[in-house]
Amino acid sequence: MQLIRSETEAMLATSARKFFTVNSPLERVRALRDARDETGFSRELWAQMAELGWTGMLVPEEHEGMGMGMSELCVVLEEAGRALAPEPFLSTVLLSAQLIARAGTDEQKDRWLASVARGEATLALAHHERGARHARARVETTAARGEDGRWRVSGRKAQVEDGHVADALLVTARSAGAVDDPGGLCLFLVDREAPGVSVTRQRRVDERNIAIVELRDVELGDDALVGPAGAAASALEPVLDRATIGLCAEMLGSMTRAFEDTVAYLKERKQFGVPIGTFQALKHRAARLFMGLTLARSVVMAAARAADDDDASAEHVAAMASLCKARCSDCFLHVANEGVQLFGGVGMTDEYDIGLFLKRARVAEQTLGDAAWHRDRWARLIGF
Amino acid sequence: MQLIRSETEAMLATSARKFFTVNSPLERVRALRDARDETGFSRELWAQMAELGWTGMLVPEEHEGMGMGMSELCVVLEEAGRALAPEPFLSTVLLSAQLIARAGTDEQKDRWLASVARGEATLALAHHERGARHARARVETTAARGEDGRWRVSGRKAQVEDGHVADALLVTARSAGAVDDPGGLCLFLVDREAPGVSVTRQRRVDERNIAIVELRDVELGDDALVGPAGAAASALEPVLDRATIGLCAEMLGSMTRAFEDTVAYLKERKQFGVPIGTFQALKHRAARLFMGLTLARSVVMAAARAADDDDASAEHVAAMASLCKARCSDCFLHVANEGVQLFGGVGMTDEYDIGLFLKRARVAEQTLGDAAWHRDRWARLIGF
Amino acid sequence: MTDLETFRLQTRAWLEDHAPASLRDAAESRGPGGFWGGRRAKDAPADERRWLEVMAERGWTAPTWPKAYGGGGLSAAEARVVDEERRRLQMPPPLVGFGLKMIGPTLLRFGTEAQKQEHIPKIVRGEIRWCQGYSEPGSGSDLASLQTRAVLEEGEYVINGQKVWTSYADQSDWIFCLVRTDPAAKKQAGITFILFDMDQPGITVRPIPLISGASPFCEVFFENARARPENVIHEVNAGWTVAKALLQHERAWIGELFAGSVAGAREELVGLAREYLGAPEGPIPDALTRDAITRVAMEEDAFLLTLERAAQLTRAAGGRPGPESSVLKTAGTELNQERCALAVQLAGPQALGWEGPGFTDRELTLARTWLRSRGNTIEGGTTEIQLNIIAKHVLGLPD
Amino acid sequence: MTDLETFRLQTRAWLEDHAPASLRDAAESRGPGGFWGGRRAKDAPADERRWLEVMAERGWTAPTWPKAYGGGGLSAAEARVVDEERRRLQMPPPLVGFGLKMIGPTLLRFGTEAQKQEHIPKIVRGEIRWCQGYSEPGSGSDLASLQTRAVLEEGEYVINGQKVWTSYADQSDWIFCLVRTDPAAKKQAGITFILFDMDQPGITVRPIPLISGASPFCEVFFENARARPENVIHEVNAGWTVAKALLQHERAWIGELFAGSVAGAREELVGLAREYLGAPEGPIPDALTRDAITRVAMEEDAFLLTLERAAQLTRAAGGRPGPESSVLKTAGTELNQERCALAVQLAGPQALGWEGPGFTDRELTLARTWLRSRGNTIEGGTTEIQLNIIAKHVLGLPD
Repeated sequence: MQLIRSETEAMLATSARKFFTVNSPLERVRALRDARDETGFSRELWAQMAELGWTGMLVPEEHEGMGMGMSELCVVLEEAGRALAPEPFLSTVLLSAQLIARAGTDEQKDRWLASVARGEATLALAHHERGARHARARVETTAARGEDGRWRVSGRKAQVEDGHVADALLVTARSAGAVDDPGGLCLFLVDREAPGVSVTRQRRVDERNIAIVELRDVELGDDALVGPAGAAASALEPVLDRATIGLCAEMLGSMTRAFEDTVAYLKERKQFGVPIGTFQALKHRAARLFMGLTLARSVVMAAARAADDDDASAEHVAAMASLCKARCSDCFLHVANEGVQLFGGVGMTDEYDIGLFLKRARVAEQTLGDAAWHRDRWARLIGF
Repeated sequence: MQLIRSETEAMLATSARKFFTVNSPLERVRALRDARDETGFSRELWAQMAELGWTGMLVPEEHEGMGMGMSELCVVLEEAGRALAPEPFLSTVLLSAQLIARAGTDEQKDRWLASVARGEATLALAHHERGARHARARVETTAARGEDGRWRVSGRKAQVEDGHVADALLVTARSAGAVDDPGGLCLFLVDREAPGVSVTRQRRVDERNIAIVELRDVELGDDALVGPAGAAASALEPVLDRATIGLCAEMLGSMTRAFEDTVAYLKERKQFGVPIGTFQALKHRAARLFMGLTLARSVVMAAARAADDDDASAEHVAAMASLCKARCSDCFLHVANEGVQLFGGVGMTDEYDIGLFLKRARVAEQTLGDAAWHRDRWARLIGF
Repeated sequence: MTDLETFRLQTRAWLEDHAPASLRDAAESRGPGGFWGGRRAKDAPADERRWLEVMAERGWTAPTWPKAYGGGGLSAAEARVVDEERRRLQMPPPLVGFGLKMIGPTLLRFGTEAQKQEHIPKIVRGEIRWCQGYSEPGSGSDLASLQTRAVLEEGEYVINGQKVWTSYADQSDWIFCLVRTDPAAKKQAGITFILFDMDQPGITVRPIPLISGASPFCEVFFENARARPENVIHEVNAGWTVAKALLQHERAWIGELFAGSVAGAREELVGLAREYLGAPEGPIPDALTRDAITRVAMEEDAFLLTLERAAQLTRAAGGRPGPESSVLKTAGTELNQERCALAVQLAGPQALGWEGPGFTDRELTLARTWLRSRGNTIEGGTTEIQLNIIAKHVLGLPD
Repeated sequence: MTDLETFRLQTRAWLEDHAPASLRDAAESRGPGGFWGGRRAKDAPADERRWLEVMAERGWTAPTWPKAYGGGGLSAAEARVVDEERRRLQMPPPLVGFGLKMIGPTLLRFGTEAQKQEHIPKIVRGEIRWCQGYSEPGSGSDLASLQTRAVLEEGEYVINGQKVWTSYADQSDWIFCLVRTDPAAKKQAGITFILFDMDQPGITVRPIPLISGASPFCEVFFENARARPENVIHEVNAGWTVAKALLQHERAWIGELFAGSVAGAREELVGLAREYLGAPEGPIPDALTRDAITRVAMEEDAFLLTLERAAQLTRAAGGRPGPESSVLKTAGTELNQERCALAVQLAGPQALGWEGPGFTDRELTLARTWLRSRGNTIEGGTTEIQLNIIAKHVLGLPD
């Protein structure tokens, strides 16, 4: 397995780095936050990224996409992570479009995939519910088929990433089975403006855009179903695993940037007449962080390659996703905690950037399963 | 609760320090090991300790003891721990004599307690069995009462501390109940030379003296029972808890010595033209160890006081014992691991003493319940 | 009955008569740690002001300080009784703050009779709220490199420069401040410890927004601020001695503060686990979570016992905390960080809210408290500085 | 079929013909890491000697080294194929040791044609076993302060001094040794890298008993030992350059070695848990134990992937390991320590034996292996030195 970047990937990394450096300094993230921007990300930038092909990287060529793999997308996501860019990669590109690509009807694909690739449509996966923690099948939202053959979906979703602006929502609902049962889940494509749907913006510590999505007797036909009724878990599982790998690439970028900023500060800040980076205790801690990042990079790279390997079993990709997310969750938090500590007092101020990474570390750690959840799952997949 | 030493205790500490410094340098421990000494400790020193009153500290005055408490004994044990002295405090003073004092008949007390206080008799608790790990009621040795009213005890005990020389063995055996059932345990006083008893010396990494005790149809009368048949657990529990606190005091002494030796080496060893103790990374690690020792000392002191407090419930003493053992197990291993690392190459040689502490740390950690066992038990006692 | 027992009964009766019922059980609920007093606290709730007044009248806001300066004149044992009886009634302390915990003890040790007469009674009565002018932008861990200048002109010190991380400077009346009076001397040697009023035109205060959303610290700018020479503590250019002694009081106090915020960690964490993992009683079913709580809870017990042991050692050694206070500061702050991080972990995704909707008020405190806790190991002397102190002054490791 | 696929089929056929069946599946069972060769290995098992002989004949003990010096002359890709096919047959490597991994690559880079001609073929054929004369009692982490003197007298270097931690010096034939040739120069500048035969009257070797009971390291005393000037590598007084380059080979090799000892950690630990906690199949019931194993096993996977990634990076960068090898050395050794400590923990009291009776043979290895593992983070450059290297040479932090 190739664990270093191909020439194409290296070139892509260079151009993505340049793009985000020019267009997405951290001041942009602050400005969106401080203005309480209604969209919460930049539609203009999103359109530019679409032009570069990034939004359609995973979209098949017949839908105007690039038909590329996770490895390439992860290169871009890493750079997005360095910039803490809040654009809807996770919600739209990694989750929703992939669900449609894997399980959707031809009509659904025609309607949405090219539009995502063109950077026009944004989508959101309304799946998580309050109290579900990391359980993937903890869905209480119900889907009942009436005598008229129409579905009525009711429930409340929380922390739906980009739900506030998504053109359509992919909603999970239960047509059968008990609350944690993977069987019995359905996936519906729901217009955000549909009757019975109400969306309320939420604010999270990382200021990434999330919303509560309430569904009250939302009426839907079979044409809204993505994949067979009751079988959504089989589409969700591989998509969640790949999205986890993508999230890890983004986290890797964020933590690498936080680390580099910290090392730069160690070289620049003087106390006792010398740069604080001359103090051996701090040197050793920085070296430890570098070690952690080195190992994290290896697993993220390997996981992306596994996701692109047609011969890899679903279990193998799942295990690699868990290997990667457990490590990245711990490592990002460690880097961010140490970063604040090594910046000292200024690290605690809103003015400095390291705090943005600390907040993001905590949210990312809790997104798509925390470290403990992934360790448990990994061991189960391995067989002990 | 008084958490600092009384004047009496401070004086006792001074004289015990002096005693062990003069009589028990670490060369003595090495000499016993290298000569494969049959006794494995010094009967002469034990007799001197008896003269100082240490072997009888917990023995009631009517049996020629001092009738003192765990707080005073812990002062002596800490000093014994500094010297890694292999004398039979745990087996004889903390475990066996206390079981007899708590549950024995007047005849048994008359026979053994004064003899222990005088330093003449040594005793051993033959309780642990291979595979029991830390489960206190994991006893497969059986005690069956025949039609003649006599007991027949059969089983195999392992890692019996000082079993090779004990004048009598306190043997746990099961007359009823399933293997992990605290009910149904009996405690017998068995002569080491009795028919059917065979004792085989074992060698452990710390060279502390242990033995396998095999019992084949050992015939015993009711007069050998210590406490009522089937009720041994109620005597064992408080004695094991107090012995755990005593072991922690010994561990505290050992780890403090290991730490002091390490700090001394940091001041003395030069590399790059300066003492290695000038390197900040090593300083910080030494300071961390000191913090750990400071907290360990507090809990050991508090646990000893709790054991001496007549108003303290058995559950409280048990919780304090677990608080203390979990911490001391982790702290001693940490100090010893760091000690070897900071000594560097010479720390790995048999010639230097730090390795003796590393070996003892591992054994002590596994004795009377490891850290994980005590954490679980502490939470259970606290109620969550 | 011993004298102490009699004293306890009297104290109990007096407290029951005088403690405002409305404050009972309120222990920690108002303001960080209690009532901070000062000129700007005039609008504080009447019961808090009343509670301060009755206690201050007896000197029981500072029970062991000499009666001559308004203190209670009690022995350590009696002061303990007052404290225990107050807690029995679940009353908050009548007054907290930098006056009682830092500048007061420092004045008692280093102040002249006149300085004690001027300042200590006002501290006891909570009339003046104090802040601490130590750190500067270029002088954090390397405190002694501070640059704020004080020059004697026409009988007054004229002060120019900037302080940073000054806690609650925006709510304080007076400042105890380190200033450079001899720029030519070796850095520790040119520093003076001086007191002055914050309410004067030469001083500007700006709160610093933190990552947690709060702003407890300020930047303080001095532009020809004025201080009287009679408010120099100890001697001119000998302020470093005073500063170091005060820092030990600070560290010991931070230890105590964390005892307050840490005590009850176990109940809080177990409660969160029961709520968010759905285990209303019995052992917490997720063994890893239970173990994580157990570790923090055991650490809490060990820390509280260590704090108590350190207090007993300090009393036995004549009352002054030694460099071991760095152990308390470090252990207490790291424990608080672990507690806060674990609380966030327990509440899971529900701990990630910054504002409503979709998060309960309780949930909304979790992330902010966690973020704030990250500063604990920086403020009041970083952990790195504490470890340096332990290595040098406790272990004697060479520079 | 590509050339490489053809090569694979040929290699497979050849190995199946020539690999002694008695060694198959034996992979790690004899000696640490494999067969070390040398003059004193004449009594080694016939199959091991035979396996070495047939492989050395093709140069496949050092497959990428030039054919001119007895190497295999293979490309990196071909060497990989040989390695994979050997593993497929579960054969141990035909030869391991300091010759192949340290002095060989160093000679290829720094040696003269004559030096390569003299030494490399013997390394390839396992005729000479090498040891490394670096550390001295006063020069551990501060290697450059070494004191062993070499003085040119009548056309030969006369060597006096002492080395320590010389691995397997008691079983080695030649030594590559750092000696001081210019005591007046700045410490790095007066050092020479020289080779000489250990079988001479001026050399005394004493194994050092370790806490684990084994003695893999020796003290080596030189009393007028002799070396020929033509065995100086690079230039006189320029040995430090050679020494540092060799250390990077050493670290990379240690990383590989730990890949060997670490691979399979998961199976070993799961096996111990099943045996000692009584869970023959399914999830390990004790969640804390299961989590501890999971952490080590995940670390193992991450480490092995990192090792592979580092190898690919090294190949892409032209074959020389960089300062990042310090990451591998540190991560690999600490992982091995965690693995060994956890194994002891899993077997519980049964892991505490030093000798029988009452402990199985397997149990008796657990504590000794754990004790030995504590040295991993010291030998081959302490973790502290590795972290210094990362901080300085990778992160560019100032001295």
